[in-house]
Amino acid sequence: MRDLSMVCNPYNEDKVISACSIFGMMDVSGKPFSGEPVFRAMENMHDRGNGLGGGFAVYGIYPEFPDHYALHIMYTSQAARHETEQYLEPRFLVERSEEIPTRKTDGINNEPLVYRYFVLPKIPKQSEVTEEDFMVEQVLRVNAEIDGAFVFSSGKNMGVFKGVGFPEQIARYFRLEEYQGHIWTAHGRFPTNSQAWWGGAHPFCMLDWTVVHNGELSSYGANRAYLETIGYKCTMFTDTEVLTYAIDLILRREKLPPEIFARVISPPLWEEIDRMPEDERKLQTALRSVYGGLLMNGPFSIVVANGSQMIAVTDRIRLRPLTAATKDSTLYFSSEEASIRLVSLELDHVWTPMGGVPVIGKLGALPVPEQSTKRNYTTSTPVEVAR
Amino acid sequence: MKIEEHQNNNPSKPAQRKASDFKIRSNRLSEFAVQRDYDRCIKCEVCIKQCSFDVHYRDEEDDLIKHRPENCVGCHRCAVMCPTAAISITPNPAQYRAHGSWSGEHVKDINRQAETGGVVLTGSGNDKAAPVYWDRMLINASQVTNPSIDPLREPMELRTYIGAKPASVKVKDGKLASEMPPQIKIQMPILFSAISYGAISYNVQKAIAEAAEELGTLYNTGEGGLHPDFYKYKDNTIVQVASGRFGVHPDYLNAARMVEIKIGQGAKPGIGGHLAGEKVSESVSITRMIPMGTDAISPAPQHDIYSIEDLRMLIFALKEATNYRVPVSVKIAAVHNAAAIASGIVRAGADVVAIDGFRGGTGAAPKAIRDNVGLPIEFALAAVDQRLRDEGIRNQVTLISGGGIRCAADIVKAIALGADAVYIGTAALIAVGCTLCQKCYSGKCNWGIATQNPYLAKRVNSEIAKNRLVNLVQGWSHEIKEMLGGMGINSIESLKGSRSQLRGVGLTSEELDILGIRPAGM
Amino acid sequence: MWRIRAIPEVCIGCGLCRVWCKVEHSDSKNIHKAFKPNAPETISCVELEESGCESFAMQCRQCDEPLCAYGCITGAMTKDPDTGLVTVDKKKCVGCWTCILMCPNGVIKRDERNGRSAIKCDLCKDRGFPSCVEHCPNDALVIEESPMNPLAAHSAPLSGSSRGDENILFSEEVDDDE
Amino acid sequence: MNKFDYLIIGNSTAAVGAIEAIRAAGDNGSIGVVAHETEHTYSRPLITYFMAGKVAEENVYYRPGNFYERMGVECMFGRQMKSVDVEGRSVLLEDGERIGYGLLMIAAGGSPIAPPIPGMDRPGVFFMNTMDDARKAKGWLQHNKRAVVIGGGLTGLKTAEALANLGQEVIVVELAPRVLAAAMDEACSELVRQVLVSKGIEILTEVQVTRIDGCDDSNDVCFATLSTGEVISCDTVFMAIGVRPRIELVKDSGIEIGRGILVDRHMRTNIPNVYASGDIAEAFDPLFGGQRVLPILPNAYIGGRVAGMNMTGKEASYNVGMSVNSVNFFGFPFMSAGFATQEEGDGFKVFKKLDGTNYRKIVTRESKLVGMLISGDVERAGLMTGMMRAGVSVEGMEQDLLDGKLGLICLPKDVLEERIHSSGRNWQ
Repeated sequence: MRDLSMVCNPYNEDKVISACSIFGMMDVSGKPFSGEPVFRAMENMHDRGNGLGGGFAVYGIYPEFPDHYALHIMYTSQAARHETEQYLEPRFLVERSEEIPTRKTDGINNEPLVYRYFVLPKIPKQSEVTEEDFMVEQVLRVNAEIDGAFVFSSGKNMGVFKGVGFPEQIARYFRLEEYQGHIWTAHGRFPTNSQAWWGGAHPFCMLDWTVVHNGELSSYGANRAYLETIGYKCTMFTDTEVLTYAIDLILRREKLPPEIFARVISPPLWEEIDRMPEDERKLQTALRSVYGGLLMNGPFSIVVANGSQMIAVTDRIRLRPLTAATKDSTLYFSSEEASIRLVSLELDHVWTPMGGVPVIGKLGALPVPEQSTKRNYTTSTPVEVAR
Repeated sequence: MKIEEHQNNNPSKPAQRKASDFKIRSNRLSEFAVQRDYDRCIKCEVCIKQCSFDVHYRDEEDDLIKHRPENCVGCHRCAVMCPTAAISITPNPAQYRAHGSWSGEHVKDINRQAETGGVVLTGSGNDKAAPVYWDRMLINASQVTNPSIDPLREPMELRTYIGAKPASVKVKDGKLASEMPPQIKIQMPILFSAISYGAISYNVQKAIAEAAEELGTLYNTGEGGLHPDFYKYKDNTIVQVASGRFGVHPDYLNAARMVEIKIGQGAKPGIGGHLAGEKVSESVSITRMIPMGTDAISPAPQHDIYSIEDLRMLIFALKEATNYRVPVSVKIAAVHNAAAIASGIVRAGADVVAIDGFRGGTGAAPKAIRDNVGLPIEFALAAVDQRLRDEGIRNQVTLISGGGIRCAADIVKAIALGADAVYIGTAALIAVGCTLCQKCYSGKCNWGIATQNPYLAKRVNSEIAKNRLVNLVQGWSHEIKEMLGGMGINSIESLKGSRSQLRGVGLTSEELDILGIRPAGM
Repeated sequence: MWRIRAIPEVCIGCGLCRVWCKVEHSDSKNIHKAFKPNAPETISCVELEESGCESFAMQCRQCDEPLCAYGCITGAMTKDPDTGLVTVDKKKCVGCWTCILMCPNGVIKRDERNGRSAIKCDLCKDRGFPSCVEHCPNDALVIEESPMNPLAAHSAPLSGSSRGDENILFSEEVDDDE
Repeated sequence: MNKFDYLIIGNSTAAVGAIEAIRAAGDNGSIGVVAHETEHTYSRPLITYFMAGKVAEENVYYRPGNFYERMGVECMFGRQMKSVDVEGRSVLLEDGERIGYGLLMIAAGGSPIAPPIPGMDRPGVFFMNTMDDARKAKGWLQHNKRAVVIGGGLTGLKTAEALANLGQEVIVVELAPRVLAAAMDEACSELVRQVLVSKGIEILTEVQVTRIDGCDDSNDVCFATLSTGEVISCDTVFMAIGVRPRIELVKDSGIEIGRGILVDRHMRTNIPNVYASGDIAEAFDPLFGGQRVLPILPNAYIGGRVAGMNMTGKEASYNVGMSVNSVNFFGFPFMSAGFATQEEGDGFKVFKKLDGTNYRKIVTRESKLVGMLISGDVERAGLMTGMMRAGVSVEGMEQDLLDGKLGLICLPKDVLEERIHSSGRNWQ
């Protein structure tokens, strides 16, 4: 991936600076739906991006391969594809490989080759490595070691589609109107220099987990230092990358709940912690002192998803916008309320979550607005929704 | 190591008595010139009373205050105390002949040694013009894309936890399910470094202890034991276990929030310490558990640590002795292979590693060592932090750096280079009054700091000194907050190891590589 | 009322209190002029007491029971019922020095510059704040501010004062609250 | 019958001390003052200064003009007390009026001793005890120039000084072998003599005036005949032999008397609601260890104050009474306290140092300072009276005391602490 990173970061910036629009939509009953309202919502926030990046993560789109990892890989050349496929072959049982269907779209230029592979890992016998760790390692190795290849989606029954362009152009390019999913997250990007590359667009993906991110982590250096010490390799110089690894570490590897994840990346202030009941204070103090390097400082709002949940959280002093809303069994997150209203004029609840307090939608459960409009450190009881 | 003790007394010398038998014959020029504006002098004699080096005196016959500049150490006490500002102390305009190779300092030191045959002693920190790398690093700030934060309006957090950290936190039923190793909460990443009672006066150590208490941070006893009066500051005390083992006993270890094993000191790596007998007052002797008036000699090595596994045994012996209640720190001097040593120390079980750079202070050190041995803290810190990161063990240990921290910006840079917190020593003493005259070893400190002479020691009012220390650290804290806010972060942990917040100016590419920072403009 | 108190533990014996007291009680109130070789003699109302390493500065404590005022033969020395300040009226003082003989702290001085008169610490009332306290480099002199003891008034007004505490002058039963 | 809560006989220092104490204690009870003089309260020691023109009349007054008004005191001046009825709690005045009291304080002072010398009644013979005396003498002296002062005590010598200042020729006649024999030892008294002689005052000792004669053509003073038989010409004679308590005022009243009215440490007489203080009282002298009449101004004020406090019900004790004198002749200061005239022996130790005109003497008993005498350099002399009151040991410090090197810092730690910290309320 060194080539691509140089393409994306010709000035060798510490981190690529960008700001964005984000949108997320989930039917907690698990019913798949078309992405059409998502495209409209993103188009409505056109001016939050500048055409240098757009993308979508859609869950539930490959029901025919529910247990296979769907690897979406972009290549700068056929040679890179050959090299990658040679790399994959001994390590995976490749059930199907195909070029991702695209259409020539106005405004989409310099598009890479995009392929997808439905694979099962071939884990050596007696290996103590878990399937997931094996997958992560392979993805990172492809990205780090094979020039001109980049795995941009690697989960099961989900896919990330992204590139350089406005989000609505990306949707048309990838023919997303042909997909149906129960969770859609979307991103429109506004990097501050004109150099942009396809892999740097959002969502970022690590296995099932994806993240779309509006903001800039002022703590990037500290976060990166922390993650690299643990063994993550930050190659792309984007703050979203460290966010992705933080998600991977806390949610996937440590298997801590999303509430805890929010309290790691967006922790309460010490003075609030000091006022907490003892158990809470002990926990939060431990989280901050152990995971201080994962405190995401600086403006952000993010929408994180995997197949069963969609989580939105902002930085702890809420420097970037986020609106949450529900209508029936549908949960919306957006940078702007207007985009939600455009999709669904009538809403059951619309609210602005507090800085650092996560809003979590899970299959079968909608979030309760009150739990994210005030600080509440007891475990939340979501509203159950029939699936 | 005192100069006077190294005089050559040749027994075969015939019984003659010459001038040089009575006093040291000196070819040295006075270092300082004393200028007294007689139009301003009101003959109040404050200068006479304030100078412990007998510079000023009243000439009864002429009814004038006069001076002996050859005694002056340049501490400026008289100039500061003079109510009419009639005195100025300047470098002696009479200089040794200029020479590109033989500086006046070389000539003076050679003369001193030719007179005495001894080691040239000095105090305070290295005053050589070796590059100060802090000054060659510049700090970043936010502009459009991420907002800066105004610390006057928004919370800005400097709280830091000292102690080993586990790799992860286990949570069960919304509660903390893993045991945390002992942690010490400090309100800002600034600790007072080891300065022993003995090296400094009672009042100064009291002021430092009280300042630590008021600030919510820690001070370090150094290798001087813990005076009975100071047990009450136990929540803010780091006790040191060093090669002399002065004052070490179970109560001492358990009267602290942290125990520090001192392997080395930045100002004098590789050598021990020597507190002259005249500074061992009754109170010091009780505190150190040594006879009054005897020299307190700390050996160069710890004689029970000849290897890293010995260190591990001592670390765990101390943890046992304190019932695993407090973190154990290991302090080393910044030396060439500090990175590897630090890695060994972490693996030996230390909760905290303290690295002391070669500009760190001392009460007494051979000048040759102070000025020539060791590393600038900036390099040592960067190298240690990088090595611990490369080995994946950086997150489990607290890294404290000291030795030449002069201002808030130095602290910001140190934390961006990877430190968790810094030790300040000389800066604290300057806040109390030290003017860096470097005569700490003489016991005649005119500022009442490095002395046990009760007449001089009274000059530090511990209340004033405490307030000055508190003010200094609070002032620095405000500045750190301003700089953090400028970088768009509101918590000190978001700065730690964030070397991308620094850029180098005027550094070679090797230096940039070691510091792990980019040149300014890139 | 104000009192100046010495803190011997931190007195460094520099004598600046004396210097600045002399300046304040000189005609010019200017340090250079006050100490000019042929300037009129300057008087310090502060006594710097020294013995070995010990030292402290003493000046009038503005006693609740001021023996100087009680011994004053002319009525020149009085304790102000409002401020508690013990002052000498130079116009009335004839320089008999009974006050000097009465003051157990030895802090009243002879001022023979313009006719004989006793001189003592006046808390630099012209200046607003005692100069010795302000110039003490080590906070070894402090101003104690305490409520007036109503019984301490040398000549209290007829009305307005209430009965004070019972621990009073020369009492054998004194239970000093200091 | 007019009745006062507090009735005070006398209008001098002790009376003022009592009045101020009563008011300071916040007591608004009625106060009446009976005095045979008609003056506003004045400083008795200043009358020689007044006579010499050194002190203006308004500065002789001991308290400001509005003193009685401010203190709410009813003045009955120019009236003499005749007797007191302690049963009926009333005082009978010479003019026949009877005044009732709740509490009585007698502070009528002393009256000058008038020796039975023939010619005492001649014009030109004066006492020096009251403002009135001084006024009269002042007028007389304008036309005269040669005065004899009978008595070489404090009053006599201050009178002599005043006369010398007025340009009079002055002869002091003293019965004792030296002046100020009661207050000073020989060495010091010699220094005083030298000061006075240097100003032209003639001093005759061990001699008395046996008669005072007029001239042929006048009844006025013209000659004084001495016990030696010598006759000196003079135009003014001052009687300054001393004062004695006016105890005749309470004769047969039931109030116990010795040389003065006997009072306890609360300045109370044997009659519970009758107090006395000042020159009329015979109070306890802790240093002396017994009852004494100590007719000096500081004791009068302090005694008056203690009496005033006790009368209002505030417990106060007279514990600091001690013989102290500070006087100067022509600007040359002398001070004495306690056993100033004591010589070595009887358990006393005496240390002396004479350096030109600077004389210093200290007297100790059981290593405590009990007496002192200083001339010339009187700087910080109060330290010594303070040590005497505090009863601290001065063993080993004697030489420093003589050298004037002593400071508070030499006091024992606890006493020093007290000095530094106390509010100056308890001067024992």
